[in-house]
Amino acid sequence: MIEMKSVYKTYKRKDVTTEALKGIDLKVEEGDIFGVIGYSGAGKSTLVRLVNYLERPTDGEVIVDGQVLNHLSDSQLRAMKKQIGMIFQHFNLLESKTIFDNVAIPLVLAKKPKEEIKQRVMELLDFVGLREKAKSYPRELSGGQKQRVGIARALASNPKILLCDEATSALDPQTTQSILQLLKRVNQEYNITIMIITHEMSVIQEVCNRVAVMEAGEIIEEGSVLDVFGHPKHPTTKNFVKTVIHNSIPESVKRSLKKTGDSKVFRVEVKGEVASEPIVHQVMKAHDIEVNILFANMTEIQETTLVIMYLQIAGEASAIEKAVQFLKDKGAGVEEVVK
Amino acid sequence: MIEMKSVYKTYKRKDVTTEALKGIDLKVEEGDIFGVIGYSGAGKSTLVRLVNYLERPTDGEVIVDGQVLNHLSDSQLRAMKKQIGMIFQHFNLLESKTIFDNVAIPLVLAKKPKEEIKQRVMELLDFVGLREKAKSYPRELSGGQKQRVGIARALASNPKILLCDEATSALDPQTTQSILQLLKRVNQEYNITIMIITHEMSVIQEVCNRVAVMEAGEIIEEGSVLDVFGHPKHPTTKNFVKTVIHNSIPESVKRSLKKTGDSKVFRVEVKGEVASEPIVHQVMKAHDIEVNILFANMTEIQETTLVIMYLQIAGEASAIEKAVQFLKDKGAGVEEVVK
Amino acid sequence: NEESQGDSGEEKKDLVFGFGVGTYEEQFRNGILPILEEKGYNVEIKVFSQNMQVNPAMAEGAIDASVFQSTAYMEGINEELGIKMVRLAFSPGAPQSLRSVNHDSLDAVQDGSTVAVPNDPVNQERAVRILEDLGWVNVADGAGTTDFNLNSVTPAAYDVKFQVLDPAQILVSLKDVDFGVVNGNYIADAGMKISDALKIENTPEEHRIIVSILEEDLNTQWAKDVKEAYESPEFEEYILSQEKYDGFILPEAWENN
Amino acid sequence: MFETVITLEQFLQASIDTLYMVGMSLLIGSLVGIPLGIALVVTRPGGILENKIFYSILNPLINIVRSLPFIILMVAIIPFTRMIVGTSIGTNAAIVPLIIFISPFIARLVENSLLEVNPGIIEAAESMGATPFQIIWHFLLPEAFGSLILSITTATIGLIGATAMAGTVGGGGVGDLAIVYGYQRFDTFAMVTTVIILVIFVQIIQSTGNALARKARKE
Amino acid sequence: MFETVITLEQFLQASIDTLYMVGMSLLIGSLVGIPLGIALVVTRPGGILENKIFYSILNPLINIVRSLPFIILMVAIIPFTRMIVGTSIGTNAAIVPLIIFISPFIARLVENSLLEVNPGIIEAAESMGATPFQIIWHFLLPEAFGSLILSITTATIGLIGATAMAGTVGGGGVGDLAIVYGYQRFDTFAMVTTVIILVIFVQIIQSTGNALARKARKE
Ligand SMILES: Nc1ncnc2c1ncn2[C@@H]1O[C@H](COP(=O)(O)OP(=O)(O)OP(=O)(O)O)[C@@H](O)[C@H]1O
Ligand SMILES: Nc1ncnc2c1ncn2[C@@H]1O[C@H](COP(=O)(O)OP(=O)(O)OP(=O)(O)O)[C@@H](O)[C@H]1O
Ligand SMILES: [Mg+2]
Ligand SMILES: [Mg+2]
Repeated sequence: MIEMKSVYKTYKRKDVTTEALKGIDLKVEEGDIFGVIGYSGAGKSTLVRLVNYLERPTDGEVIVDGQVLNHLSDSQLRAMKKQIGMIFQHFNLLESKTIFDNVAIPLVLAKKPKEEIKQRVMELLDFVGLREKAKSYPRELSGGQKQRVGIARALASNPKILLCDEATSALDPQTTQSILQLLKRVNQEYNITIMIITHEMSVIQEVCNRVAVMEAGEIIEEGSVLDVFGHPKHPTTKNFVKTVIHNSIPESVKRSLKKTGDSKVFRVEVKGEVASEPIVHQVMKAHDIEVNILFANMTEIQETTLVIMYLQIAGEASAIEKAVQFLKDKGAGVEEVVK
Repeated sequence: MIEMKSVYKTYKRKDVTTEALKGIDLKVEEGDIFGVIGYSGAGKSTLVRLVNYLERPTDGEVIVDGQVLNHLSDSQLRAMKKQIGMIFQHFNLLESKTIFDNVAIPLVLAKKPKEEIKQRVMELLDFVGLREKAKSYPRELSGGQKQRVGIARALASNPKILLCDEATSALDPQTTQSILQLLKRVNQEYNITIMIITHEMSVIQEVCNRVAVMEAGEIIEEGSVLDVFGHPKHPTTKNFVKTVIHNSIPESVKRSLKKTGDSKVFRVEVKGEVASEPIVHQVMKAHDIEVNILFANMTEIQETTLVIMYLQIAGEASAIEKAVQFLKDKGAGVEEVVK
Repeated sequence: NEESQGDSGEEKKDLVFGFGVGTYEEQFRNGILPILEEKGYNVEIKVFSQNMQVNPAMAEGAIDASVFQSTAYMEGINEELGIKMVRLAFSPGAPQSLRSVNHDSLDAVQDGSTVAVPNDPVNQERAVRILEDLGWVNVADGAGTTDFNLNSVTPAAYDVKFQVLDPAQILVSLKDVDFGVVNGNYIADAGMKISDALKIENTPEEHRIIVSILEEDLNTQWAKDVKEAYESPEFEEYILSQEKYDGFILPEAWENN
Repeated sequence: MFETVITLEQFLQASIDTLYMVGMSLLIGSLVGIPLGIALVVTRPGGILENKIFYSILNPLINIVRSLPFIILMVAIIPFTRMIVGTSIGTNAAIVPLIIFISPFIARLVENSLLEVNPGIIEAAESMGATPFQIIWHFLLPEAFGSLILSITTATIGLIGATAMAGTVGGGGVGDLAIVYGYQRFDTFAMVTTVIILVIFVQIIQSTGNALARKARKE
Repeated sequence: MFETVITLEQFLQASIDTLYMVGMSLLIGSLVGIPLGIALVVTRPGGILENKIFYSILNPLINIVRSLPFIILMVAIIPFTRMIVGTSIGTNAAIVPLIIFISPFIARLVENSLLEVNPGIIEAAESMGATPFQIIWHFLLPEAFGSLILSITTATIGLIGATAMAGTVGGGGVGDLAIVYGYQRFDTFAMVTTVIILVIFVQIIQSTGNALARKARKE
């Protein structure tokens, strides 16, 4: 649906040159909810702005829905953009129009009948919880309320592609949840392709099926969310994953960790069905060892459970070895942690 | 340091009236890092804008540093505001000035010598990682970079009070971390009082010692972070706490939960030192029961570990009862969960 | 412009001449200035695009002499401004003329014919006097000069409609009216002949263009020299040699040349 | 106390003439000037319909017209005026040069107002696939509305000053009365009265403009 | 082909006179008009130095001056002019009414430009405890700079038109040359030449203004 082929974007002003994108190759399939994460300034917004051609690539090709944007005429581009909804990082609402009119604009541009517009807009405002603000002006709204207006506006014309640039950054977790659920719903019901720029891993975890990690204008890791979250390779990715999958031992636990001579610490990772079995119990019952759960975390990614535990196992060397083998047989990933 | 006494704020335009604040009573002590959370539109920004009198209360008193703002003259108010740094939700950078000049402004207003300004600004830009953007203009920055400029600007004049309105909402977790560490440092080193508005519970968890939860213009819960996070009372608070302390059983685990006749599920909460003891192991060894950890989560709040587990315990009724008593004796909070 | 003035004791050699709309500045530059320079005068020429401003300038002492107005207007202004200007000499002046591009003769006039007249009081009065002469209108007694206005005009033989315009505009707008009274200087500048008109003003002495100065300067040497220059044969020769001054009313003093 | 030769009827007629001239030339001048101002903004380098050739013709053309003193302009276009209204004198004839005088002025003010619109708004419009016309109509103009009203107010008041010159071609009006009677005939009463009338006109226009602009800014 | 009576020297002198009159009255007019414009913005209801009385005196006062036709204004202030420059005629005398004419015009344009500054910027300034003067100097003016330059450009060009009327008091200048020779004497050559000179002036001013504004907008 969206494809980028070695795309470069360089900003120049006098002697200052910023290479925002350095050779991006990317493929977003139809029906994907594609997440893009990365540090501030990594080039995420620039990337997404290329997709609806608000920014022209310095080099390379952007292909949307099979059409190379660089080759389209102005009116073809406009027709294409009508299919693409965009939620802006800075909202970009019209100060001179009411909330109602702001959300109605894409429909007015599409010359929809008045009755239909009214109905659709009120439906959307209802959804984002701003029905009673219909007659207010943007300056009278809180930050999160403005962002919700932006979301409603982007959804108004039932686009085929939805680009979200930090669409939930100003929203509390509950509102974020409901927005994400909506995105998931429109994705499933209408097969809309969604590209989500965010710095909140939890957002990606919640709704994306694929994710790309950007750093300094490049994509450093890409893949299915389960893969990338389960086995992050690049240090940056690891840093990001850490924020949702708390897989490091809390400092306070580390400090009070008893350094008994014959205890060892293991990182145990369990995925899917096994996660609901009492494996800690089983390993303890079956072997002559003492197990202390230093750290445990369960996360749900794409409706699969991922458990990460740090177990301190004390006992004889052979008993510990057997216990580890038992866990491995159960399908768990086990790694010894060097203290 | 900051006190509000039954403060009301009502916005009126024609027939539309919005009661943004409805009787706020609040006390922030000197040296506090005080967090304010709440749903979008709850009145958080309005609250913080009253503290530096960008907004006048419709009713009630705002007292800062012992002085009732309503009674101050314009020049007294200005002197007061010089002591208060503010990070705006929408950044409010000057488009016509470079990043350097934007950060320098509070120092220029204070008529500091040029050399000092230069040094301080570069130091701040270094800190927020924008040294090489010193000569850029705001429109050339990414969202997160703008926010960091706003942070640097607010810190420039070493204020006694720092108001942060969603100061990290556009930042990735790493940058957020480093900003929060800085806030903590200035708070400790210079005894600065900080008020943080956020919708990210993790921010509060990381740096705040006290927190207030707002809903629909009212403070519905207030207290030390450990108390509020450990025992949220109001449903809204519970919703918020849930987002950082994952204390509900994942859906997938629930589904695959074996409904063996004699097993029971308990929510076990362990705080502080006890958290690093192998209590699950101990309870298992000491009693004839089978324990399955349905869910476990460790969180660090204010450098204390909080462990929340959902344990499925199978065994004879009396054995289970004894095990529960054992846990309680160890200092854990135990509650049975009705399936 | 800050020269001392009116000091008859000393020889004053620096003069400032003010001119309004018209050909008088050109006449002066080509015909009078050489004579005065010969006599050692240093003359500055100031041209005002609004006649209205010349006399206040003289009252203020910014100019020593002016060539643009008629005796009647000068006397009216003396009263308005409370100063005393006097006539030093006559300048060759152009008479107004009644013209038309839409009609070949005065007979075409009828009730409702439009006649363009200048908007300033002096030229307007002169214009109306031409029509009065023709018997087209009546002018009330005591209509005034410096504050003349059309409210003192009533229909006589014809009920003509006046179109009040900027004097410079009348010639270019003749197409849009039946008749128009055009100041002579515009005819001269447009390269036309005054004698081509349907009717030429029989300019009374009080409406002829004069060189005016303050009364207190009347006996100064420079005033005498200026008067002499305006009445000199050299000046007369120059004026007569220029085709554009055909039809101008010439100073009677020249008859002595 | 004061003596005047002007009749009440003349005052009334002059007021009507002024209103008529200002109204007509403002109306038509806006219809010409606003599109020109929009054209300047959209065809300028970086504009939504960037067009070097068009811009580099229009921009100096507007300057040329603006550089002409009103009276010169009036005379220069007499043949054109005659073609349009059939005569070169009278109130209607005065309106033609007034329009040509005010249009480029309005164009410049409109240009300045539109340039102040937040570029993010234009981006939002482009991202919706709005046509250039839609961008102008649904985004640029509404966002600049408050500023545009103040600009038009400024232009209107400038126009009142310019109508005083309309007397040159027999256009009449209050300003002309002030010049012809107050100035040329030393009629102090006429002068004071006309000035008062002008002040009232300007006051009404400015207050209306300010109020509308305030409303447009949603204050 | 063309015949003219104007000498090259007259053209030069006229050009110098125009530049002098425009330059001086722009300079002083800006020094008066910009503060007035600022005063309008800061004292208006909701402004940073809200002052009902001051605003409700200044606002109509500016309107009154703006409503006077230039020629009337010029005559009305002759005593004042004489007090200031010692004479009521000549180039210096022309500058006084030009200043009084242009100042309120600049004030209105400045007002319009400043009102477009993002209110968030003012809030940021207030939150830093900036004094009203600092708010104006460090926040309002820099943020509105691009727009202000265009406003001053517009005013300057308006001024060139007004200097043509300056001939009324013997101020001279190119516009006056155009009127006295081109208009009053049907000297086509003079007319065309003066118009060309004016066009060149205006073109230079507008290009400079546009370039500066573009730079100020950091484009
Ligand atoms: N100027 C205003 N005029 C009218 N209503 C306003 C104005 N400013 C804020 N409000 C309303 O007051 C309420 C509280 O707004 P506030 O900005 O304090 O919310 P908030 O808690 O900061 O929300 P967010 O997390 O979305 O930023 C909202 O309903 C908002 O619409
Ligand atoms: N118009 C511009 N001119 C110059 N540099 C720019 C411009 N726009 C963006 N940049 C630079 O390009 C880089 C990438 O910016 P971009 O907005 O894509 O970052 P981002 O990943 O969206 O960051 P954030 O999470 O902070 O929004 C940044 O270093 C930024 O400063
Ligand atoms: Mg971004
Ligand atoms: Mg807020």
